[in-house]
Amino acid sequence: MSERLSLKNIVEGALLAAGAPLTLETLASLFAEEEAALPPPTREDLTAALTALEADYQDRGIELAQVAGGYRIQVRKACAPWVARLWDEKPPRYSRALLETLALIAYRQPITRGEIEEIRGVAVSTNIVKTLLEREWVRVVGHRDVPGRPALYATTRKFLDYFGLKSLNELPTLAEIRSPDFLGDDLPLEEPDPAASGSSAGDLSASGPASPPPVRHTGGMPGSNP
Amino acid sequence: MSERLSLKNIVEGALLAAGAPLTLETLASLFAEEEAALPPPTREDLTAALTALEADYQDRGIELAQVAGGYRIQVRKACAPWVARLWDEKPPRYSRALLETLALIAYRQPITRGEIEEIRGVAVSTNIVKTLLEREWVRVVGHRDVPGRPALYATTRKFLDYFGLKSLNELPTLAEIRSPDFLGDDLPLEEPDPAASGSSAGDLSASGPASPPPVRHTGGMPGSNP
Amino acid sequence: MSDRTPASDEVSLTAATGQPQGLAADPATAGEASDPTFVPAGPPQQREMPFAIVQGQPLLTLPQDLYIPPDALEIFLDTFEGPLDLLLYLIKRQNLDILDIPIAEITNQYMEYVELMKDLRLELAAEYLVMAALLAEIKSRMLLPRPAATEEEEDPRADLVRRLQEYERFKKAAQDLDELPRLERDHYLVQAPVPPGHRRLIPPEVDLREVLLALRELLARADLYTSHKVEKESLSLRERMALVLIKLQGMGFVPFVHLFELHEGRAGVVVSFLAVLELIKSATIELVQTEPFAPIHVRLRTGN
Repeated sequence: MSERLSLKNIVEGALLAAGAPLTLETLASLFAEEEAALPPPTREDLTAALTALEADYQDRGIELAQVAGGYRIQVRKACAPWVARLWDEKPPRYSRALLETLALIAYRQPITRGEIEEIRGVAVSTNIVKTLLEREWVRVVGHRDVPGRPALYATTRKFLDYFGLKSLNELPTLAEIRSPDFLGDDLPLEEPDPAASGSSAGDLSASGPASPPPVRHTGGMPGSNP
Repeated sequence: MSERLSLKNIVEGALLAAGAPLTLETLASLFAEEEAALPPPTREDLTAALTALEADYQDRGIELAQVAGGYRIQVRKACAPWVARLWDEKPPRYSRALLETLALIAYRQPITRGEIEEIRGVAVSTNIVKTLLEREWVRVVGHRDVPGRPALYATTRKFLDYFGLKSLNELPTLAEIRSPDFLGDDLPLEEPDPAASGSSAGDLSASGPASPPPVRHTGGMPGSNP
Repeated sequence: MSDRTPASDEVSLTAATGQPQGLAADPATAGEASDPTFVPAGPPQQREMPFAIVQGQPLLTLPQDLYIPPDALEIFLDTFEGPLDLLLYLIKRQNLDILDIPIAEITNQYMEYVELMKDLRLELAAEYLVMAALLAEIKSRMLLPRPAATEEEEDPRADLVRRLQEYERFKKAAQDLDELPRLERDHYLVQAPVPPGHRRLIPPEVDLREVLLALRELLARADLYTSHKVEKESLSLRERMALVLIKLQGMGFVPFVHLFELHEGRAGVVVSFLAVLELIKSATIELVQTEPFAPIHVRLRTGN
């Protein structure tokens, strides 16, 4: 067994044993310095091993995926219908209300509940917020400094991992807003580019809960001040 | 992708997703009758798929194992030393009972467990003795020829090395320890040299990566038993 | 928004006197008799989105008669995520341009639904009524002659159009999100157990000071009956006792003289001798001499 092959095997074993995404750093940390027999792999070695694994899985029941939390091995989508039968319960389905709320938090973070309600035109039920918090898809990253100090919600790394995304930049692009003739061109209808908002939101989650993100106005909120 | 291959893929996905052994019956139950595209596999089909998987895993980081509960995929033993580091964790500090026992062995060696218990006034848990033996700070140097032939414990060279002592004589006398001035600060005691403790840890695992480190703390926090 | 609510009375009046155009205008149901409500159709499409799925059948149009089971309407109500969603539905269903909504028509249709809900005493979210008021206000403003030249006067629909578009894009975003391959539905996490016996704990660091302080407390506790006993032997004697035992381990008989290192000098010999005596006293080793003046041997006591 060549050294390269060994490294690949260990990486495979670790990813499968962890049952959660592992970063390159964590993978590297498995190789302590004192192992003279096998010099600690470089980043490049590890990446090469991961690429080799990915190729190995080409026609297998599993695949290698890169998500926000690192690399993970997951059951290939094609196998999902059968594998799903392992469990009595059906996979959870999420209501439109929940998905819309989640989408608003994902694209417009940080955002208050009031702002979500403003855009959706209906109240956001407490249960939805509770579910999102319980699943750890969103979290409170601060409070807007207005009366009532409403909580600001942002998505988490778990959210990205769950939906198989490396970063917010990978979210589907938001539909464009057309400007009607009678509204003219000068209206502030331009959305911030999702990539831009994505990267800034990425920064937020990196900065951690201790430092609330800078509060910015979340873009043209029609009708917020009638 | 041939049909055989598909079956193998599904079996692989299911075994890995289940996280527990699956019986042939459970595997068969994943293939509902209505799947016209893929006729329900027979027992032989499934066994063949499992055999094929086993062969595939020949030089991988995982292996197929047959256990009481059925079949499961597990991390290959050869990878385990690295993979296990995913869970390496520092346990909480040692209990006072362990430190007292260690001190008594140092000052009263060779000493039996009964004698330690007599001075401490409480039983010495087996885990404490085990931990001290595993760290190779103490060892059995003989047996007292009294009923029960209790083991006599003494400190080791490693004990001296770990605590930076050339000999036991460098330990303060009991009178010094008992003095009201004794705070431990004025002692000529260096902190355990991190390099020294590092090298001693290195000794433990110096036997090479292929074989797991010889000294393992097998759980059991000191003092967990009364 | 609260400043618009007073208009809601006016809206109710308008709706009560207006013609129920909204329902009749739908060509699919116009003229059809008693139970055309459950129109079998294919999977939901964007343009003909069903209100609801009732008993497995998509409900494409709002039931016209009031004898329909209230359950169906409740489901219908649940189908919409709010007034904006309902308005979007009305607009899409009729292929209207969201940028140029015929506000009077849409308002009438919207009011039909709202009135129907109210008649059935379904619990109608307050937002529906707020929207009704807003629509009525826009409608009335549209009716007013607008001074053509003044540009600062915005189209009365502008704000609503913006909100509809904004809501629509997030409605779409939610659908896109739902379509992303996700765990527990499209992918599953995998886990393979590690063979037992490989987990290890890193032992904690110990400072000698901790050991000594522990001993100090122990001494304070045990002083009354053990102190003199603990103190009377020196540590070097203790250490030597352990070394003697180690020397004897697994050796059978060891010549007595081998226990002494002459290079240690007199003090060393004395310590070794005392160690041997202590060990004999504590029944750990024994001295054996086969005949007088023969070499003395030492061995561990084995208890037979």
